[in-house]
Parts: sequence; structure tokens; C-alpha cells
Amino acid sequence: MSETVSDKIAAAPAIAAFARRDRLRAYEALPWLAAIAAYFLFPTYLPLGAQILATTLFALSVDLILGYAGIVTLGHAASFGVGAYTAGILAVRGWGEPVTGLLAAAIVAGLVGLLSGLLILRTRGLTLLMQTLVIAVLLYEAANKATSLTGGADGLQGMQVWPVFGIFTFDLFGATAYLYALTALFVAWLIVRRIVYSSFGRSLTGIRENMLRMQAIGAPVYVRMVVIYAVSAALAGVAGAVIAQTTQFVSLTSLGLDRSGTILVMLIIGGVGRLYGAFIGVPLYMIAQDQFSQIDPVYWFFWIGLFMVLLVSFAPGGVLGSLARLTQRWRR
Amino acid sequence: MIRRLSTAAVAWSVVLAGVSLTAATAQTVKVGIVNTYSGPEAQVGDQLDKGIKLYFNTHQKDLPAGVKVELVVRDDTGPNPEVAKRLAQELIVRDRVNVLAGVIWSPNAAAIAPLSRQAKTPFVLMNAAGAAIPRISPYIIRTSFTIWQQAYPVGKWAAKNGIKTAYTAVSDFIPGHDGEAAFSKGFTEEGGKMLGSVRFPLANPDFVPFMQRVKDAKPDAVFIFVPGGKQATAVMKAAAEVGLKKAGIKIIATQDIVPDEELPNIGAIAEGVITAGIYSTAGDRPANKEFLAAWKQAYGANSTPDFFSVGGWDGMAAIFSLVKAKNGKFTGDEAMDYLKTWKDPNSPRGPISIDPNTRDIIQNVYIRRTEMKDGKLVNTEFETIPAVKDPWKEFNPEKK
Amino acid sequence: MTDIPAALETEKLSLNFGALHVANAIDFRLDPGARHALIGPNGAGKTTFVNLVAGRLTPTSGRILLDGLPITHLPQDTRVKKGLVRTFQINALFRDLSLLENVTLAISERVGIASNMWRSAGSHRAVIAEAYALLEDLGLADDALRSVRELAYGRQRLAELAVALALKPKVLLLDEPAAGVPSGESGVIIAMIERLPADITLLIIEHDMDLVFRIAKRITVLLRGRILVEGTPAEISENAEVREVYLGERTPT
Amino acid sequence: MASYLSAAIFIGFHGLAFAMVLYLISVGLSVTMGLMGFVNLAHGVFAVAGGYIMTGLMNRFGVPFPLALLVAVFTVAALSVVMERLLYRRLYGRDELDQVLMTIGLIFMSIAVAKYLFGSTPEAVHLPSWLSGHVDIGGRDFPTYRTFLIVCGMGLVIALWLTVERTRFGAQLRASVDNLRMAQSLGINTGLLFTKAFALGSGLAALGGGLGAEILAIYPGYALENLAYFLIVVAVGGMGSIRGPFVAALLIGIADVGFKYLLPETGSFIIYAMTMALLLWRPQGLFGRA
Repeated sequence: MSETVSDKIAAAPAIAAFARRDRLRAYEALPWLAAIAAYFLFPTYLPLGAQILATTLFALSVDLILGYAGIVTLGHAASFGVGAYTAGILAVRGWGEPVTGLLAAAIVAGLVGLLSGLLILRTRGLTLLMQTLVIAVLLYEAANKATSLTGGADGLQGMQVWPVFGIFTFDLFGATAYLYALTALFVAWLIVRRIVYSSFGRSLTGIRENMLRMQAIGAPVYVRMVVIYAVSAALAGVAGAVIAQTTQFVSLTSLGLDRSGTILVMLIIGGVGRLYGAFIGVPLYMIAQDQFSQIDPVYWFFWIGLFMVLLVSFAPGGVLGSLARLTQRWRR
Repeated sequence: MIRRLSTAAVAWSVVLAGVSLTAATAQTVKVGIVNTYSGPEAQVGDQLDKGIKLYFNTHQKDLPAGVKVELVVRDDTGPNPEVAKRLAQELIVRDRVNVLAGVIWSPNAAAIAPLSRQAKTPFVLMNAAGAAIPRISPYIIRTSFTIWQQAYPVGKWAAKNGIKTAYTAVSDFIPGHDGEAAFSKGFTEEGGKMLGSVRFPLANPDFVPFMQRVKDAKPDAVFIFVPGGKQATAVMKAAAEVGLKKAGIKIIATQDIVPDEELPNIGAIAEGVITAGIYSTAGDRPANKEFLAAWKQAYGANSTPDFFSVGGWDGMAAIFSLVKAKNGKFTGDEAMDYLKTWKDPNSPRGPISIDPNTRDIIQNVYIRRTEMKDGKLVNTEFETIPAVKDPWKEFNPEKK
Repeated sequence: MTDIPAALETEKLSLNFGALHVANAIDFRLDPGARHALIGPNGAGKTTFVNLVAGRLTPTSGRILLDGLPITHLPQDTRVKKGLVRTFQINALFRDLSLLENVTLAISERVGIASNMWRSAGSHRAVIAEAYALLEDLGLADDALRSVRELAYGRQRLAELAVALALKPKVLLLDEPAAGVPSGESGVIIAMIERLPADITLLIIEHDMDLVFRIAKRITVLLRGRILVEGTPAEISENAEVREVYLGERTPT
Repeated sequence: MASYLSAAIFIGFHGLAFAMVLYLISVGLSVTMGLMGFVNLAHGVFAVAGGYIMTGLMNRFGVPFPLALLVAVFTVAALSVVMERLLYRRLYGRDELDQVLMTIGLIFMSIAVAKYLFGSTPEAVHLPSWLSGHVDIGGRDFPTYRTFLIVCGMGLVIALWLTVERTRFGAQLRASVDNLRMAQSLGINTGLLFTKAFALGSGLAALGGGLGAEILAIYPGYALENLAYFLIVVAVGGMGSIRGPFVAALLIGIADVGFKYLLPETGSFIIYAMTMALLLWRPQGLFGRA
């Protein structure tokens, strides 16, 4: 068999169908239309909106390793927090230019991700879960102790973030923050989508499905996982930096176990490994939290907890998983 | 493209929301409360909330006819500045509140402060005690206290009352650092000698190792600062475990370590502790008796207010006083002109006033001893230092 | 004969777990283009041997040579790149992915595009077409877009073979290629193996004696981690020792 | 020299006390993770429930301490059986992610329920007089309660190990942790075994929560805030192991007290760094199987 293939085979419909999997579909415009519509419909909800968008970016970064490479992490706040502190410390120390701040956050968080990935990705399953957790706790303690750099338990105060491109000041209404976060999310989505549909992305799916076989077909599984872990860490770092810059504050909670846990919850609610789970789960969770805690600030935890238990028991796969099941049933 | 979109949208939302930013046009005055209702530290938020609601419910009838005060309550879930800042932002932009208030945590307050400046919204700090916070925005007044206000005088008191050597043990965050610095300064100024200090993490389950260090150093007294709530109880238990009292080491602290409502939980170790505080339920003042009676009626005989509650109560008193004086209509600047000189000679904690220069509170600081009275532990005030200004601001004048 | 380097050779290959010798000083040689079978009772260490050679397990001592070059300490993926490919006794496919995808993944690794993060997988037309051609060759083209989990077991065994062939192996280790397939269907698989190009060196681990005797030119018998005997099918079937410990034991259970 | 000795005794004593609490709570988690392969992040809920039931009985109904503790343990064990049958069982063998999601959900619910029933203040533990104060052992003062805690803890550990080594239940448990499929083929009713092991683990957690209420205060956020501690004990000890978590709890308890006492400025950093190093050296934990 040679690389040149007969025309008959090249024209097989199966090949065409297979090759066109990555084409843009109409529904993929929905999240962006919704985000732009929300900007005009709810001008007084933009601060929340900006945080939702940045958190969606964070969830997207988790989906990349969890949904595609099958790495279960309870410590992705480590990357988020490193990014947040990078952007924050730059802005405190006199460099408040936001876009370069994002890049710096991506680089630093990516490097930390790369190093920790090199250390921990030899193992799988529960042990890996524990190691991700411990790395996050370790960074949390380090930030807690490095008071002169991070402000410790008081948080990093005195960030001076300059206007975006020297023009758009971060305003009280959160309009700039919203559009800034939306742009960051959009760029990240382009990158993630690209990666997911690339040969590399397909090989990640292979790793998730069957790591053993992936090794047997000659894939350097460890290297692939380290690479995607670093990329995901860089994106999470950008998410952290966006939140840091738009709220002009970084606190220890950005590295906390809470954040690692809730981002998982949001993503799983939306649906894992489907690229759009983050876009559904995060807004759902955060809007519900916002509304519930206005009605009943104290017992929000009860209802979200109950929802999670019911979801697992009756609708595994999250919203998108359930939708997929419904449409399948419909077609039959 | 994006630029035009953004500018247009900002302009448009200003039109929508802007008017109410500068003036309270309606007769309803909206007060946005940022407080902690969930998370591990919710109990202190609960105490503050009860103080706020108690004043609100008992004084609504005193408002001028046609004027209403509405509370808009938000949960910041703990020391969580991003959330607190967003909530404050939403309160200003979405709910168009006329006054911001509440806030347990200094980091949260520091995150909100720039917004109050930007939006010219008065911000009544009801608890957060970080000394420098009022300087971030000219629209802040504080009705609680600062750590310096208590730790510095109690340091002086200790040195004057036979304590020669001391040690400090504080939580590793700004208020803790404030306490350490203030106590040491007061204590050494009066000739006392510091033997050392230890700082422990803000969230810490067991304090025994730290208390043992204190015990090893054998000082006459130890100054302790931890945020009120479960940390206070834990640190006192640890002091009992290692036997500080038996070793003859006196415990000196700010009020945070012996909140009135926690005293039964802390138990016998609390007896003999000397604290500087701004409020004790044992305070023998008519206004306090009235306050206590109202409290017990509203929340039951087993519920006890503490200094968190009083901060909320007095903060609401300031806001109500403003609303009455302006008949429910005021701009941010008008409000600040009024609040800056606000005073109440009859607060449950004694006479209080706002220092027009620093917008911080001036109040009596009481030296109290925790003791058994009628089978219950109480904080008995036995010495009063009248009209204390925040010493930190005296030592660190604002550079203009 | 021995001056031609062996396609695959092991020297004193051993693996111990404490006192347990799962591979005991195995000296094994596979000539280029060989059709060689490895047989032995359950627990003889056949799959362990495959795992050692393929690089899933690291030997306690001994050497492995591919084309005369040592590969003992190379990671698994490098061995695959050098043409040493294996299949699995229990299907190890990407069950939720389509058949075409399964094969495409393997080809992508072989031609080295799998580390490309930017170019769309679908734009590598030649790779997809090659995968499809392979499936067509194996009579699997109709199921190309079905997920593996939907296929009948026999078809899955063929797919297992397809994924291995996609890697263009020089040395192919087949771990019980017909395991679990109803005897009526195993013919297709045997036919497939017989049709493999002669330049592929083949080592088959098998229980099914029909298959072994039809395909293998040489047979090695493994017992308790060591080689009992090696020879032509005729020699093996007449070997008294083998009949006793192996063939005798293989009464239907 | 004398001061070094005092320091060593201090660290050993308080480290041991902390270790007992950690072990009692975590050993059940180790079994759930090793035997059932279930990531039960909500394990701390059983501990805090035990603490609440105990303090509630003592403070509201004046039930004496030992009785309150016993009632707490058996109530929690019984409750855990109900939860195992209703909720956990559905998820055996399912994706780790589903288990994580459900158990985080349970933690969230426990926080709200605890706050609703008991308020957000930590529960006070009013110890009987025979347990407060100090005892003199060899010319040194030790807090009575922690001494009691250590003695009790040791007794329980021995009882637990005897149960696992000597009883039929223990043998089945060990066989199943070792090789579940083999155990099933040997005719062990693993469903029933899971339930029993789960109840035992939860009961022990409740015991740890109740006994340890003086060290790890009982309040709504308990199950979440202390989760990292419990998980680390299991990870360091080795999942599925009964003894591993004991060694791990000892290491962590003593190191925690020691570093806080000797090097307070480093906080918990060194503990976590040690944990990380250990997990890199032995990913399966000290006593876990490779």
C-alpha cells in the first residue's frame, strides 16, 4: 500500500463524512450570539457576566484535559491561581497593561503546568487525582506564606490595571470587563477547537478511550499528556488573569480546593468532553447561584447539592449527555 | 468595531442607570448590605446581620412619613474579595443602592472601597477593621473599630499594671499584624519588654503547638489576636490544653477572643482574661440595657449579641439618622458631609462619633476582665479609656 | 543461517516477582519472514513474553534485539516506530470511536502527524484514504463509520488486526488472534493471517491448534516461564514431553 | 537536653492525639476507595454527623458523653447503610467523575443541613469533669482528654486490626480488596460485604468526628475544609490498606505538630511538600499495591 490512493477510494462517502467532522456547524454560533445578546439585554448584569465568561474559559481548559485526555484533576485551581497572581503581581509592581499581562499569565501558568505535569502524569486514576490536589494545596500554602509577594491571607491589593489597548478603561458597569472576557474566551475557544479537531486532539481521545492501545500503536502517551496538561494550564492561567484584571484583586481562594471542585461540578453539569459543556454548565451554575443566593443566601448549598446528586442518579453525562441521549432516542 | 460597540453600550447603560447614581430620586432609600451568610465563617455574619435587622425593624417607625428604607442583602460567602467586589458592583449598577454597608472582612472591604469612590456611593463599614481602608475612598465611614484602637491601649495598660515581659501570638493576616505591632508599641512605650512573637495561619485547626511555644518562652503575659468566631474558641482551648494559666501566663487580647456569645463554649479558661474592647453585654449603660432587651425579645433568651452586632446596629443608626436628616433625598457628597460629623452619645457601647478628618470612629475603649457572674461568664468593663481615636492614623498621618 | 541477524531475538530474558519467575532466561529467535507460533498451557508466561518484548513490562535481566540492535530499554512507542507491533488477546480498541477512526489513529502515529496540534485531522486526506483502503482490504469498509462497540465480536477481532497492520509492522506479535471467536468465524481470521505479506515476520500466541498447525512453520512451547522445546509442527506434535504436559492437558474444559 | 526531651514528648503526645483522630476518620475512606473503587469525597460528612449527634445529645438532652458517643456511632452507621443502598450503590463501577460530582453534592447538602439544624457556630463540647484538666504521668502534666483520646484510639485500632485479621468478615474483606473478581467467584456476597464495610468505615468516622471534636471543631464546613487532610492520609497510606493510613496518620499528625511547634513560620507547607515527595516516590502510597 502506498500513500497514493485510487480515486475510487478517495471518493468513498465514508471518507468525506469522516473528514468533514470539524466543519463549523450552525449551532456553534449560539453561545456567541447569546453572549452578545446578553450584553445588550442585561446591561446591569455585566459584572456577573464577565465572571461567567472567564469561568467558562477556566472550565474549557479543564475540559481539554478531563474530557479529551481523561485526566481527572482536583487541583486545576493551581493553574488558575498562578495565572491570577502573575497578572496581579505585574499590575501591582507597575505593569498594568492587560493583554501582555494575560500572555505573561499564560506563560507562567503553562510552565508551572509543564513542570507539575512532568512530575505527576506517570500515574493515573485516584493517585493522579491526589497528586493534582496536593500540588494545588502546596501552591496555596506557598502563596499564603509568601506574603511580601502575594499579600498572603489578605489578598493582593493595589492592582492598577491600565485601559485595554490604552483606550478602554475597566468601568463601573463592567462593559469593558465583559467584552474583554468575551474576547479572551473566544480566542481560547478557537485554540481549543483547533486542538480538539487536530490529529493531536484525536490522539488525546485515543488516550482517554484506551491508553494501553495508544501505547501499542506507538504513541508517546506521557509526552502527549504533559503537553496538553501544560496547554490547559496556560488557558486556566489566562482565565485566572482575566478575573484578576477585571476585579483588580487576587486572593488565596483563587488557588483553593473549593475552586478546583466547583469548576469540575460546573463542567460535569454541562457535559464533559463535548467542547460545549463549559458553555452550558458554567452559566447554569453561576446564574442559579446568583439567583438562589438572592432568594435564600444561606441554603443555596442545599439546593445545588441536591441537584448534583439527582443529576448523577438520573441524568449522567450532564446536560449535553442527556440531550444526546434524547436526540438518539428521537432518531430511532 | 468592538470599540464602538463598547462605547455605545457604556453610554447607553449610563443613560439607563446613571441618574440614580448621583442622586436618590425616589423616597425609598436602598441600602446594599454585603455580608457573609454562608461558608465556614458565616456565624460572625449572622451576628452582624442580627444587629442590622434589629435596628432596622425597631426604628422603621421613626422615619419621616413617605420615606422608606429598603435593605438589599448579598452574601459574599467569606473572605472572598472577587465575589464581594462583584456584589457591590451589582448593588451599585443593578440595584442602584444609595448606601453600601456591612462587610465583615477587611480584604473584601478593600476590594469594594474603590467602587464607592468611583460611584460616589457612601459606604458604611460595619465591621472590617483594617486601619487604612477609609483612606482608599473618601466615601467611607466606619462604625466598628480598628485593631490599633484596642491593642495599643491594652499594651500600655499591661505595662502599667505589673506585667514586665510579653509575647505575641497572632493570625497571619493584616489585622493580626496590626495587633502585633500595636500591642508591642504600646507595651514597650511604657517600659515593657517583648520576648518574641509567633504568627499562625489564618485557617488553622489546632493551636496547641503555637501555645506551647508561648509557654516555653515564659512571659508574664501573652497578647493573642485571632479573628472572632471558631478560631477564638480553638485558640482558647489550646491555651487550656497546654496549661498557660497554670504556668502563670496571663492572656491579654482584643475583644475578638472572647465574643460574648462564644463565652459558654470557651469555658473556664476564659476566666481572668484581660481584653480591650468596645462593647460588652455586661456594659452598665441604659442604652445597652434597652438594646439587650430588644435583642432577647427578637432572637430569644439564649441568643447573645456581641461587638459584631453592635457594629451593625450603630451603622444602621448612622444611616437612619442620615435618611431622617435629608428626608430620604441626598447625593453621595451630601451624605458624606452629614455622616462625617455624625455622633451618637447613646450607643449601646457608650458615646461614639465619627472623626471628620479620618472618617473613622472615635469611641471609648474598655479594659475588661472575663469573670464568672451569676454562674455565667461575662466580660466586665473595669476601666474606661475615653474617646479613643485610631492610633495608627495618628502615627501614620496621610501624605497629601 | 545464523549469520543473518534475527528479526527478533531475546537473550536470557527474565522477569521475576520476588521468587516467582514468570520469564526464566528465555533465549528465543525469530528469523526474518518467519511464521512462528508460541504455545503453552495457561499461565506458561506467553502473554508476559509478549508484554516484555513489546515493552509493556521491563525485564529483570536479559536482552531483546530487533534486527540485531538492542531495544531492551526503549519505551514502547519507540519499538513500535521501529516496526515491532502487537495485538491484544482481549480486544483493546477504542470502543466508542468509529472503525475508521481506530485505524486512522494508528496511521497518524506511524506517519508522524499525531503530534500536530494545529492542522485539522480531517484535512489529512491521504491518511484517511489509506485507512479506508485497509478496511476495504479486510472487508470491513461497510462498517467504517460504526463505532467498534456496535460490531460483532468476530469483526472486532479483525479490527484489532487492522489497527496493527495500519502500523506497517516488520515484526507482528499476534496474541491469540482468534480468541473468543466462534469456530465458524475463525476461518476468516486465519485466511487474513495467511494472506499477510511474506516480509512481515509473524509470532502467533495461540490456543487454537488448528490455527497453529495451519500457519506456523516453527513452534516454541513455553512452560512455567521457560522454553520447553522448539521445532517444526511435526516435531512438536510427536514430542512425548509436549504431548504429556501440553496437549494432554488441553482437554476441553 | 531536658528541653529537647520536653519538646520531643510534647510533639509525640499531641502528634499522636491528632493522628488518632485522622486515622479513625480516614480508615473507612481507605476501604471505600480500595475495595469499592469509590471516590467518596463526602466521607467527612459521616465524621461531622457523628460529632453533631454527640454534641447535640450532650448539650440539648444532657446525655452523658460515652453514651452520646455510642449513639452517634450507631446512628451514623445505620444512616450510612441507607445511603449506601440508595445512592452509593448505583455508582459502583461508574465513572470517577460521577462519584466526585455526587459526593461533592452530598458535602454541599451537609453544609446546609448542619447550618439549618445547628447554626454556624462550632458545637461546644462540654466534657465530663473526669476528662477535663490534666493528669500527671511520670512527673509531667498531660491534658486528660487527649490522653483519653490516645488510649481509646489505640484500643480501637487494635480491635479493628483483630477484626480484620481474625474474623470471617475480615478475611472476606481482605480477599475482596486483594482481588474482587476472585472473591466473587469464591462465592463471597460482595454486595453485602460492601454494605458492612461501608457501615464500619462510617461508624469509625463518626467515632473520630465525635472523639476528635476538641481538635477538629464540629461546624458546618467541616467535611469540605478537612477533606484534604483525610485524602492525604489515604493517599500516603495506600488505598485499600488498613494499616497504611495508620502509619500515614502518625507521620502527618506528628509532622504537623512538630513543624508548627519548631518552625511556625513555615506553616503547613512542609507537610504538603513531604506528601508530594512521598507520592512521587511511591505513587501507590506506603502500603498500597503497585
